[in-house]
Amino acid sequence: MTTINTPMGEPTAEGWFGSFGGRYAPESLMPACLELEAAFRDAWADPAFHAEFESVLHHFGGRPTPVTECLRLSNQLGIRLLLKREDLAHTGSHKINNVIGQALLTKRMGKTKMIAETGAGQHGVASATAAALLGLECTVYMGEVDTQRQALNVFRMELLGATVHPVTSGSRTLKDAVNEAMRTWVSEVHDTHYCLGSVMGPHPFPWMVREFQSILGREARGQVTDLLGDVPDFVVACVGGGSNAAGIFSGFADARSALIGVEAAGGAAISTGTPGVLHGMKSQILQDDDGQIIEAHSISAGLDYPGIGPEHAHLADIGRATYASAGDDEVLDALQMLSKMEGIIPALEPAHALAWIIRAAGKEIPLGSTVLLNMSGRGDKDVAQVREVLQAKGLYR
Amino acid sequence: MTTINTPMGEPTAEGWFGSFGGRYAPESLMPACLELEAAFRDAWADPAFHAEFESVLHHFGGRPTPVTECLRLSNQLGIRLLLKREDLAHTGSHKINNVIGQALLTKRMGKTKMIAETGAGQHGVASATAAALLGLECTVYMGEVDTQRQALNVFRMELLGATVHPVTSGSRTLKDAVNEAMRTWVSEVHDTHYCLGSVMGPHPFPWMVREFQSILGREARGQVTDLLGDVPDFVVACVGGGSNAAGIFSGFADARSALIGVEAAGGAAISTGTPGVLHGMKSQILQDDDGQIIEAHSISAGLDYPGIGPEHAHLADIGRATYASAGDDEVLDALQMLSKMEGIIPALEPAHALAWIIRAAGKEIPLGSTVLLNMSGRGDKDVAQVREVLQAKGLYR
Amino acid sequence: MIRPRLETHLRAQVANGRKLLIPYLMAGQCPEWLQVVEGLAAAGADAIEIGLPFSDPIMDGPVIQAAAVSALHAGTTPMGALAELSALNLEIPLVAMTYYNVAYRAGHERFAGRLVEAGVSGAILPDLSLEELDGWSEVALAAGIDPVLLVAPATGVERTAAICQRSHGFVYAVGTMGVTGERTELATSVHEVVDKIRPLTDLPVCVGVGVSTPAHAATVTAFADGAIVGSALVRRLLDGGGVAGAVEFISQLRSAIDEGPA
Amino acid sequence: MIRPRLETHLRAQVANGRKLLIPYLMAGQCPEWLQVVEGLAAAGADAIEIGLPFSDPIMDGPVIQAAAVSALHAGTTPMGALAELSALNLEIPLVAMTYYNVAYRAGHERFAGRLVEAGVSGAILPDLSLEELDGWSEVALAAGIDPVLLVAPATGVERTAAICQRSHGFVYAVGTMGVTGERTELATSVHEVVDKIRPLTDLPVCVGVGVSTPAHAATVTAFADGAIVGSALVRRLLDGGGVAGAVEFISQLRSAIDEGPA
Ligand SMILES: Cc1ncc(COP(=O)(O)O)c(C=O)c1O
Ligand SMILES: Cc1ncc(COP(=O)(O)O)c(C=O)c1O
Repeated sequence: MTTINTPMGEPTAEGWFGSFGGRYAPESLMPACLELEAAFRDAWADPAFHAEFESVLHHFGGRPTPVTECLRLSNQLGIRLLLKREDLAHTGSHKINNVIGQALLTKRMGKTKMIAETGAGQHGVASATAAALLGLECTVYMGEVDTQRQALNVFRMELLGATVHPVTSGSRTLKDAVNEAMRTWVSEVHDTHYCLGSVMGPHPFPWMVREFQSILGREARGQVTDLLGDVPDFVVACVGGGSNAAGIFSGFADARSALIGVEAAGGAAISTGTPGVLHGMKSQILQDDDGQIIEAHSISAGLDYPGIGPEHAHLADIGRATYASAGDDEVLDALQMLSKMEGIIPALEPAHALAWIIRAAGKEIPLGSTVLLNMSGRGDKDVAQVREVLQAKGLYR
Repeated sequence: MTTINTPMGEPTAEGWFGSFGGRYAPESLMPACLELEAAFRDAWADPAFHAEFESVLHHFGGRPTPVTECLRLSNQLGIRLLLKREDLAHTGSHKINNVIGQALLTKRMGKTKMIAETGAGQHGVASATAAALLGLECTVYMGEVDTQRQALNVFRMELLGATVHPVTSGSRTLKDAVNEAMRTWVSEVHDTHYCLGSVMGPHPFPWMVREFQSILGREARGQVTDLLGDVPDFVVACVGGGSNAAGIFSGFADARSALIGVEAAGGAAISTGTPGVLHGMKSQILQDDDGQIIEAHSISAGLDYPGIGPEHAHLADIGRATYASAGDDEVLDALQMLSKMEGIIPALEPAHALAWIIRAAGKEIPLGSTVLLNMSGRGDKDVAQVREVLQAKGLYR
Repeated sequence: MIRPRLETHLRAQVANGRKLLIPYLMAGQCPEWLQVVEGLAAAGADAIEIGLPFSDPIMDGPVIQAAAVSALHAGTTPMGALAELSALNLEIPLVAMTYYNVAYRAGHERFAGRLVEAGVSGAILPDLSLEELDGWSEVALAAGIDPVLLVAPATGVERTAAICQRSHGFVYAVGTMGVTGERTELATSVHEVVDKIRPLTDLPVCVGVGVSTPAHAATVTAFADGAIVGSALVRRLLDGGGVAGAVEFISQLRSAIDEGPA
Repeated sequence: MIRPRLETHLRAQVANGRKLLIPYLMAGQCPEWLQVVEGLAAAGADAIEIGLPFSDPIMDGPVIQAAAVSALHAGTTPMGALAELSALNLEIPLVAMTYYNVAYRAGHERFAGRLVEAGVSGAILPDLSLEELDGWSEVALAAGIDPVLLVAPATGVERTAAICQRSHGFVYAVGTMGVTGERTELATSVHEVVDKIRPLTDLPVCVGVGVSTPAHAATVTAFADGAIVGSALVRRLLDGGGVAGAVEFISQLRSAIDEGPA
């Protein structure tokens, strides 16, 4: 394993970001991983593919998403806060960027089916959407517990023509949905692409997903520079698997901006995890002394993941990015604050990043700093849950 | 009343579109209507106001929204179908265009409060959003029946800092919410602007709301012309009060495009209404022989309105636009079809327009025609209801 | 059945130094509404406003809304109510109060005709603004109906003048910025709105909206020509007060007005 | 406690013309699992695969997943299970099968040491690909552990050669594209995958995944050197078959293999 030099450049040929990454996949999947890598390299070197990818994201996905300056909240926090508005992308989050890329690649590889895992349903809905657009068959694996908690998202995926497969193994949540999707991929790999939802899994997934998400970082770099005449002092994003963070970080990795990833306190793989191998990658993982994986727990289903993309483990290692965490209560407060002061109801995931900003303003973030927050998704998917939580706390009637 | 000549030009000084429109408001409100008209004329002639309006809609609202070509559905229908994607605008529909305009005007008039009516909650959420952004106090009037049916939207508005006032008079739905908002406006008019949600109400509302919505028509004209090298043969939009239709029609009124408004079969003011006066305007209204207003009934709360904006009544009169209607069942089919074939879950409202297109393709719409549909909003707000309806029909488990 | 014409009658009363009391009730709001009208006339009303129920009364608060709902549920129609009124023997004029759509839908001529047949000689259409008055005003006057217009606290002076010019019967001074309904206190705006109107017309000026108690009525008639009492009466009727309750209330109002403010 | 080393033993058996039978069970899946191991050894197994439970077994179907859950719930740990194994007296080699994180988290040296202490002489880590083998492979071999690698139906010829080169003990021919689990029919790919491997190695070639019945075992051992039977045995144990049931099943498999295909 050779260490790569450019922060957020290409991983090594074997998929390593420093000492993280790799390809820990059953042999039945290895040919598919190699085929995918070759197909992605080929596509990503092909201007026609880029053109199609960007055109679909523009005409169908609503890109570029704007950058919004939060005047009232900035004033209150004593910083200058900008939001990259992935909540305005089609299907309501940055997930669409990745699935459009992978769906186009699926077609290019001559495959007719896609499978995907999902937790709360965001990546599942995005995958079903891309599949509908391109006429691919789509099956989404979702923990049975999540299919019950998110019955409406199940219906949404079904409306989009996907089959939702409830996963009854393990904790019946996201981690198990990934397991089950991988198992299925093993038997259907000849005509099926596994559309992984974040910068995780075996090489080339962490790299490929980051590349598909880097469009948002490139856009943001240009937009913020136009607005500020400079890069921001801080670039902040929530981290579940780490795809939205990787996307926005990649636009500023070569700049002076501090990069901050914010995990859920109950799923903080960087600060409380140890190196391990899960779902095809070596990274920081929540695990016990025997190497058994520990379940993550967060108010936000999208951050409820015991691992983190290998590139983030590497960025933490080399100190190019810093990882913090936020707890459920401050996240709820942040969500309410942004809603009331700026008219934007954030998803619970980016509300973690905002909670950190609110806590750090005037401390880790010096007053007067410019801060770019990746608003990775909209809160509509979460309002029912937030209402229940506030009701349970006696904070809502 | 003088008849205006340019289709979709300014109404007369007294707010007439042909024989529809006017100002049928209690004297307590007339000074406010006159003040509003003056303020709007002044603002609309001020390049700085336009610049701010457009800047907020760009940076905050996500404009311009794209035009998406529906390849698979076009193929099936034998036409070329384009969608203007207002579903991608912030808060999920075209309603944001109007509320940003009115909220900016509220500030310009030195008022600190906004009231709004809402049916399903779309205009209420948009109003609460604009108020939060600009630091205005906001109260939303919503029929009690609707607050129960749409409890999540009530919560969403409250998250955004608005007060939701359940209306217990009359049928306790949209029509009564308008009544109640008007009644409140009568007592609070000194510091309060009534942010009406569609091209209805007394002059200058129908004209002003159309002007604020015309941004989508202008955008669409440019985008479609770029794509087709020509204007579309048909421009189709759903019509509740008629604001999204007015917005898109205004971009093509001077072109050869046929303009088609599609009402809900149970609220088809043009085809089954008669001239009448309601909510401050003369227009086509559903009423009985005594002039009592008849309640509209539609699967879509946003089209559940017994009137229609006066300009539409006029466009129908002079034959510049044609109005059709669609029934609940074909609307459900259309919603499912677009979801499965194009990866876009439409709101129930624009699904009416799509249902008509599906029915008319190859008949009123000759094969090979180019058709622009205003996708006025996203279906997320409707999926719970659609699921229940399909369940009740035994079409979903 | 010929009754005195609204404006003629009110001017005469005012000329006689009498302060006017104009109660309002909703046609059909209770089964005995016609007897109530007779009772009010006998108990000292100078004119009576008859509400014709409309489904969407945007100038009305909860009490009059409830009366409209009750009347409509009972099958009352504006035209039916007018037909019933024609049977009454009254010495005072009647004023119809409803929303413009009722008149528009019926057709101006037909509506005016029905009013005349009912012995009604004035009409208040609160959502028919000065701007939209043409058409109805001419037809009404030609038929012998006085179109009564409203001036609000927010109405500017020029506009007040224009409204006064086109009002007939009396000028309806809206006492407070708000919809119909009882208030515990009289609004401070009452005095201002009457002062604004006075120099601009020689028509009687009557104050309505928010005049709820005998004391209120006494206060306003100290500077205005008359008091219009709606919700307070309508509520008593909705609460089952019946003819007796209405008559008792109107008598209290009458005495208070005649005695003047305390 | 010295047991025969995996590769030495299997090569010797094959050289003797014996077809290999390698049953799999999950450590800790039932209380009597150690007795089952002894019983299988006595009833004709040539080696035994011992699954060490892992929380996220992505190559396993529902039956072996359930066994892992059951073992973990019973408090089984990979290291604890190995310690228990060391007490057994067996004449055949043992092969550990688990996922790479168990070895990685323990540390390669420590993990290999524990295997050796447990008398285990082979290790199958199905998610440790050829690409990531460096590090573990050397440590294992140095400790006396044969790292057994897998070849799948989808594996190309060149890659198969590379895998065979680095496999020890035997080459694990994955009989079908899919996870572990019983199948009613043997996959057609079984023959092809063995044919692909054969010319590239002189190691024994054993077929696993989807070999579920005595007839399957007889069929595959007609062209492969051995059959690996996992889920079919694990299910019998989960169903409460106990030592007797396991021994009976293994005896049936043994006879079928020895008699050859019908
Ligand atoms: C809105 C949103 N943000 C963030 C995430 C976390 O994923 P990632 O860390 O890959 O961006 C999710 C996952 O569902 C999400 O829906
Ligand atoms: C998505 C959507 N489209 C259309 C409408 C109807 O309003 P209008 O006819 O004013 O566009 C609504 C109203 O709520 C809506 O939410």
